[in-house]
Amino acid sequence: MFPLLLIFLPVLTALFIFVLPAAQSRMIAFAGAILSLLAVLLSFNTLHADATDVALSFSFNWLPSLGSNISFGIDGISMVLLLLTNILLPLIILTTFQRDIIKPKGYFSLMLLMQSALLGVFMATDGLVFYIFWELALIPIYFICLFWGGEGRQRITFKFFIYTLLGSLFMLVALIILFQHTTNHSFAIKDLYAAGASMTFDQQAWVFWFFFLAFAIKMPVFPFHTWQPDTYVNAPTQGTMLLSGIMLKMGTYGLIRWLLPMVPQAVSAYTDLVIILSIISVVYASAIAMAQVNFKRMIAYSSIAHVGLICAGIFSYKAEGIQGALAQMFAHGINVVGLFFICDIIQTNTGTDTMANLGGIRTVNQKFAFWFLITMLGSVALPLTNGFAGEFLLLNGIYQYNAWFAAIGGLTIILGAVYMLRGYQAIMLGETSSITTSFPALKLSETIVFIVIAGIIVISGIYPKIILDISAWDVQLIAH
Amino acid sequence: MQLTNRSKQVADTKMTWVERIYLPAIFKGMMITISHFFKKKVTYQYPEQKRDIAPVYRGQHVLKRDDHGAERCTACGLCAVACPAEAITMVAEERKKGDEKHYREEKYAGIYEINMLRCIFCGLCEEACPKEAIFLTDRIVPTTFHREDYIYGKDRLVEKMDERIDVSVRQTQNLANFKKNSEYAHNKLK
Amino acid sequence: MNEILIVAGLGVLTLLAEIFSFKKFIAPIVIAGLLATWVVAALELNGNIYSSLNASVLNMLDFDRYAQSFVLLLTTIALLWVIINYNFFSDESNKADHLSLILFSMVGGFCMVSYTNFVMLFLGIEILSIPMYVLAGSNKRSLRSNEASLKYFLMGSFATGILLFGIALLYGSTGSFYVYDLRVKTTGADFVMTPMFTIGMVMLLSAMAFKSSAAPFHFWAPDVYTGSPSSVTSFMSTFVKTSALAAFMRLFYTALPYVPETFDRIFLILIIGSLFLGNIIAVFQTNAKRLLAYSSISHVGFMLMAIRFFSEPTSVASLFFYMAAYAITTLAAFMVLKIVEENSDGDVSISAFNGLVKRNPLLAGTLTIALLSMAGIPPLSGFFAKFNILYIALNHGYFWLVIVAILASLVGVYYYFKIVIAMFASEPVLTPITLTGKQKILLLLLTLLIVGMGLNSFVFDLIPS
Amino acid sequence: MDIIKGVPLTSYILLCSILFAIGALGVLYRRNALVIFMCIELMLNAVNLLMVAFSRYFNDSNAQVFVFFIMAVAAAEVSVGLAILMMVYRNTKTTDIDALSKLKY
Amino acid sequence: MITQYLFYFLTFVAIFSALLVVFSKNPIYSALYLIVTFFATAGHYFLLNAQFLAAVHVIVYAGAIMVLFIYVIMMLNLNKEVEPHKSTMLKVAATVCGGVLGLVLVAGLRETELTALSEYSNPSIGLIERLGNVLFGTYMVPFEISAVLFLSAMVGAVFLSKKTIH
Amino acid sequence: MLPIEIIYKIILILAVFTVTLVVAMYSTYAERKVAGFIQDRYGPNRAGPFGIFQPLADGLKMFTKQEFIPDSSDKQLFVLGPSLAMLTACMTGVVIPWGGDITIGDKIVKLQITDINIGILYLLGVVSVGVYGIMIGGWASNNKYSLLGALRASSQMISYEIALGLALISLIMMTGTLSLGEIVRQQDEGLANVVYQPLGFLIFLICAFAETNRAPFDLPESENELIGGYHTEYSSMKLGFYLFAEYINMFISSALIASLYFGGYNFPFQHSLGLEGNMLSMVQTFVFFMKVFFFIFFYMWVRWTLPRFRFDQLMNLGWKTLIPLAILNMFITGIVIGYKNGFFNF
Repeated sequence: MFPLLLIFLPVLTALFIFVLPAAQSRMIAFAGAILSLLAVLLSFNTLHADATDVALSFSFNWLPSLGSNISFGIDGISMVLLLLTNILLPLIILTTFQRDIIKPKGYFSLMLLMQSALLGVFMATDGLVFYIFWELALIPIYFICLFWGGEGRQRITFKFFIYTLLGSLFMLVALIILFQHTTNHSFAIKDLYAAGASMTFDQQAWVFWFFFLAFAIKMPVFPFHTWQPDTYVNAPTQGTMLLSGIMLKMGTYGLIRWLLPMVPQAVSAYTDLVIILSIISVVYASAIAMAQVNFKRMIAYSSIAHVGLICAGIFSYKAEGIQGALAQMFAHGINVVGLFFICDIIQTNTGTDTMANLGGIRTVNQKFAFWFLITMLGSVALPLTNGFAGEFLLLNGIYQYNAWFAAIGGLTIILGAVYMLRGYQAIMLGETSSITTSFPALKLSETIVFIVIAGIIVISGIYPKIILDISAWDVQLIAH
Repeated sequence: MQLTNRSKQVADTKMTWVERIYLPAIFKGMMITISHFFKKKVTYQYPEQKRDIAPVYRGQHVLKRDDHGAERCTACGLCAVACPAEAITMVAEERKKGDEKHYREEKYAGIYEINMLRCIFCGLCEEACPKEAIFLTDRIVPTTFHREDYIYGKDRLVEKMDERIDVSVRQTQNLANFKKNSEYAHNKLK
Repeated sequence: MNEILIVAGLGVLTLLAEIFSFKKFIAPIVIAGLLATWVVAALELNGNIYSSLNASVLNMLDFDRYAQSFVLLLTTIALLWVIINYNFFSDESNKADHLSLILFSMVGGFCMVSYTNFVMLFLGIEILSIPMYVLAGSNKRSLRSNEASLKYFLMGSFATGILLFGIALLYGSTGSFYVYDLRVKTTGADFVMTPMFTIGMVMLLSAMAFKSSAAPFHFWAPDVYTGSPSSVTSFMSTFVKTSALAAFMRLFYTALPYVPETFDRIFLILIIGSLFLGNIIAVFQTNAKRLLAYSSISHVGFMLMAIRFFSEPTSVASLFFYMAAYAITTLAAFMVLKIVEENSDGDVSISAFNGLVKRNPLLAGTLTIALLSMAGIPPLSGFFAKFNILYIALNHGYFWLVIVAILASLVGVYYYFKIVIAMFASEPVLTPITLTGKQKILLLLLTLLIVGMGLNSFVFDLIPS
Repeated sequence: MDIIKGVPLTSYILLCSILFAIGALGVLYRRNALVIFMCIELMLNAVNLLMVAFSRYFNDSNAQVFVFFIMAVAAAEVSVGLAILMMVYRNTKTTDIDALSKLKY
Repeated sequence: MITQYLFYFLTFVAIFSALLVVFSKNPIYSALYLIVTFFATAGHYFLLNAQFLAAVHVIVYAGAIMVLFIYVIMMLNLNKEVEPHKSTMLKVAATVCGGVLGLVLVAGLRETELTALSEYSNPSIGLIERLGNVLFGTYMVPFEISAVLFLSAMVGAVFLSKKTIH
Repeated sequence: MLPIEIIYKIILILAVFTVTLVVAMYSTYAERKVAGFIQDRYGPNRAGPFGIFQPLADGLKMFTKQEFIPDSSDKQLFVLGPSLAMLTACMTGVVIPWGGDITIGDKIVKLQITDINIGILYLLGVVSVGVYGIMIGGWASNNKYSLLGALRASSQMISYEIALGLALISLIMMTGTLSLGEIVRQQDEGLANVVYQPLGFLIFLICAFAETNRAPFDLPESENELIGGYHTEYSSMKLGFYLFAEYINMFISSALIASLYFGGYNFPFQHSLGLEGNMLSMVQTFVFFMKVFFFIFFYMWVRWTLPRFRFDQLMNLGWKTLIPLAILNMFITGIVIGYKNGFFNF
């Protein structure tokens, strides 16, 4: 019943928000998110209590005609992402405390619904249920972007929506194909694994590419990334955080859980191709990020670069790679939220995020510069920050697969350092411009956010085992 | 004001069912018509059998001559003026020497035409005539096939010398009295 | 059969009520009567899908499980329609006419889902269509309504002619009008497919495609749907379409089981044409009603897939479910559309929906749910409907067709979201809309149905496979 | 009393096909709604004749009864159709279907 | 022999006047030629032993339907031959479509060979007794159902023709 | 069929045709005569004794009058109209049984041109086609009065045809046949049908008046509103055709009423007179014509009794009175037949 609790807690909170006055929405949402976080933390004890592969599970006979059960299960891999989601949600809500949100009821309830859907995606062990939550996660974020987004949001959010929907529709076909090949007409993940393994190579190839299309668009990986920067820039800050912090992980999670074990022959056949794509995406995105003048856009491209590396690591199919991917997913989620929050603060206070117009904020607000520095260092994977453990393991995994790939992928660290430091320099150092001279001090809620983020960056950087241990056992099960 | 004693009080009452199906009424009507079927006919078989006409019947005109056989008409035009249907046309001429016995006075109607298709036989010409020259008679204007045949000239209007038309019956007492007092009365009652 | 009697009687009663000036009670009586019909239909629903081939009404109608399920669905649609359009009859003087025409057309629909003889198919189609021709023109002063009526009539009659010629040729090659005879004869070992049979079959297919507005026989549908009064359009795109497709399906599973395989190419043309023409032309529409009309054509493409692959065990159930989901969704969409239409001086262009969420969030919410369902977004009923159909198509080995369908429905998402974007991202120019309590309840009920039908498969399980 | 002898069924089928095609041609060719409507009647007529011919060759009364129903339906259709035409004419003063272009945008 | 000549004569009349229905400029001529076609068809019915249908055909089509048509033409005063000039393209397209349909039908049905046809013809199939038995026996349900059709057609026609009260 | 029979048939056809024309001719005379008598006049009585040559004179006049075709009329249809009217009027006579069988040599000849088994349907068919003559003529004249007359005529005829047909259906239900000959024969054995179908007879009678456009249903040619109605523009023999057709229709409908409801050529106690064979047939024919003449007379009688309907009254009578009554009659007939056949013996 625990997964159900996790899913319904945000929904219930959303309902409360709808019933109670608008002024309280923010607090209720925050309280609900904290409650979810507590629930997840509590469940830590029961994880792996009895060495079964799915410890915290729930199953309900739902659509007998389709052989689909509403079934959820939490293992270590999902737990990492549950943790990420539930840590980020309170933070994201906290970032709104100093902002005026129009129609807060809708905003926060959509965010919570999104959380619910994301949790569903990370816990689903039934193909149809997975697909439904996958799509469901799309709807709230679409409306958040559409209603609260910036200029030109109609076209851009629409592009985003169509892109992701296209991918998921193909995933649906893949699921149906798998479903067809199950012996007992079931959507249960294990039956699907069996069905996938039993298929011919051609069929596997179709299923592989259909799945990959969906995940690649979501992550996004090189040729499918065009929706991403515009959407990140145009979405409201919280929307961007949700998109980059959590939603992006749906794709990578999908790779680990739904793609790699599903069609073994196809995976081994296409690994090279996929890793090459990922590496291209790393280099390409890093290069573009360096050319950006807009800070938010730069973060968006950096996100593509990071995800590319994660993808490559996963496809190395080594325990290190996957572990690294999970660690990096967690780290990236935290870091990118922090970066976008910084971007938001800058934009709110100066009205711009073009790096050339900024500068010298450090002289005005040192605390802010400090928090920025820590977050940025996490992002460029300085040793002893959370990013380091992840990237190290990823590169290790890729190296085991192919040294050349690792070498090229390793560029990301250098390139990342270059554009990140350049950005930091442009914004924080140098002469103050007219718009940065009056940069105000950080508010309490903002400080809390930064403390939490910085805490996580440092703690999991110094002692990454906290994260790695959660998933280590389960990763061993699927990796070669 | 009561004109007759046959008036009936009319009321807009609702018809009974029997009345509304109309069949009895229709039957009654049929009986009435069939009873007429067997009634005596009122037709006059015209040429053989003629209806009596009124003494003052107004038929075809005649232009009278006086006792000496001279035409009475002096073409004064009063009849044409009086005619409501504008059926009368005339052209006056001066009497030549030697014509005294044909025309009573110095002026006479050279042409005198009445269009019988226009004439409505009202008799106003007769009343208007100061010379008692024109009279309506009990004769019937015969039908023809051509319009021009209905324009009667003097040849057909003026009475023939040998067959004089008696119009005394038209000279009612009133007329006679009127004319008696008039100095212009030429045609004295006998 | 009882349903036909009740509904026909109800129609006559409605007319009589007009004569005896009980106008006030007409709508309540009709609703009560339809409820009774619904109960009867639900009670009579039992047995196996193929069970009662012989227990039929004088050999003309066969209320087997299939027919009975569709009767239930049709009654549900009609009942909901009458309740939703309770206020449609703004012109009080014609209330009885409208309602009785609707009821009579229901009789036609019932015949169409239960026929065992081509006479009944033909009569059913006509009984269904003739009131529709009239109702399409029920806004007598409006040129558009007139045009819709005339076009619908001319095209419908033309299709009837083709249908009849097809039936005649089928009769000529088999010697019977009974579908079971046809089944026996055409599945017999010595049956050769003569040109006459082929031509007859093609004509029959064309006519049925015409009636169910499948491309390339769809061209009347957008005009008619746009021109007719909105409530009539909603009836046409739900009740009429359901009846037509149910009749279409019945033709094959009772009479001509091998035809979909034999005339595969025709079916594929119909399916792909409907999917693509419907979806792509819909993209360019600026009128919401016309947009929905084209979208309904694209839905026909999906429904036809169920008919094409009818030999799959779940195809009937899938078709049934698709139509139920589609009908409820369309009813909801048209209910919102009609309310918007009334509040924007009869304007139904997409710009009339600008900022609807600020004018009335409930309306916007319902319409969004409906449109999402049509677009096939889980977990709404539209998704499961499409899922079932894609499944049977894949099961039949038509992998590429599934891809085509998916691409087409992606295009579909594009235009559905045009309305959604208008509702959420544009500023309203008109005043807020206030709803009556009844309307609110109805909207919520419909939303609930759209969501609930997806989450629970009771509708799908109504027809055992 | 077999009236017809020596005319093969095929002749009838061809006759009906031609009549039907002429009717369809008329529907496409003409623009006057009334004439189109008449051409539809012509098509139905072709169907009727075909049915009767089949009925004669199968010795089956069913087809004749079917024709009976077609006639009945045609009559009903005509009444409604002409009412629609009159309604349209009242508003547009024409029966030309090209004049009806309100719905093309 | 004579029936064959009759057949060809009636066929000629039917097709000829059907063509004239389509190509007459004046709607009233179209209507009149349609009546001629109907009579030719009725003649065919007679040849095919369907006397009852022939009579009903004349009564229904010539006597009721076409009278209504002519009535409407007269009422709308459509004698002006006002049909606008249609573009030649459309005309050609329509002709081609119709022609192709005809060709396909003719080509497809040209060599129809019906098996299991009884050579012996039962003259009673067109008789009213037989038809009555079939109609009120087998076809009871459609017969009754068609009442609904007529009722709805009636209500519809009246509704459309009724003046709207404002 | 033997040639001799064909010859008999041809003779019969010619005879019927001639008789029809002569009767129609003299109906015009009778009309005027009856009109005169009812209006306390004599009517025509100049041409020949009692004016019996009047129809000939009229015919002569018709033929010699100026033939006039309006310039703006539709020439072909203008000629087609009266021809059609005349044609359909003449076509009805073929199914009427004029008398009993006649024996010539060893051949038995029916005094009926053809006794087809759908005689009544044939009649209805021909009657329903009859309206075209009027419609075409009225339309082709290109005259608003003609058009109005034609419109009135057609709507009137269509409307009353329904009631007429419904009234006939009850009769058919009772007799169980569509053959006129058979219906008449049945009345020999029993009573005349009017006894069983009084309401049906009444409806049929009224509808027959309307179908023949006779007063009080002569709206199509109501002189004071429409000049001459559909034949306003007609002159000479084309007008004559129209008028003639009307009288033929009158004659035929009288014959129909007589055969359908009044026993046709049968008369009471015909078999106890001691007449046999041809003699009986001739008496029967005579009786039949007497009946027919009575109804023709009745037509005229009604004409001079009842005023003309207004158009709305005409339609109300047709649709709201006669059709429901006819259906009621059908219903009652059905119940009675059912009762007789024991459908209600539970």
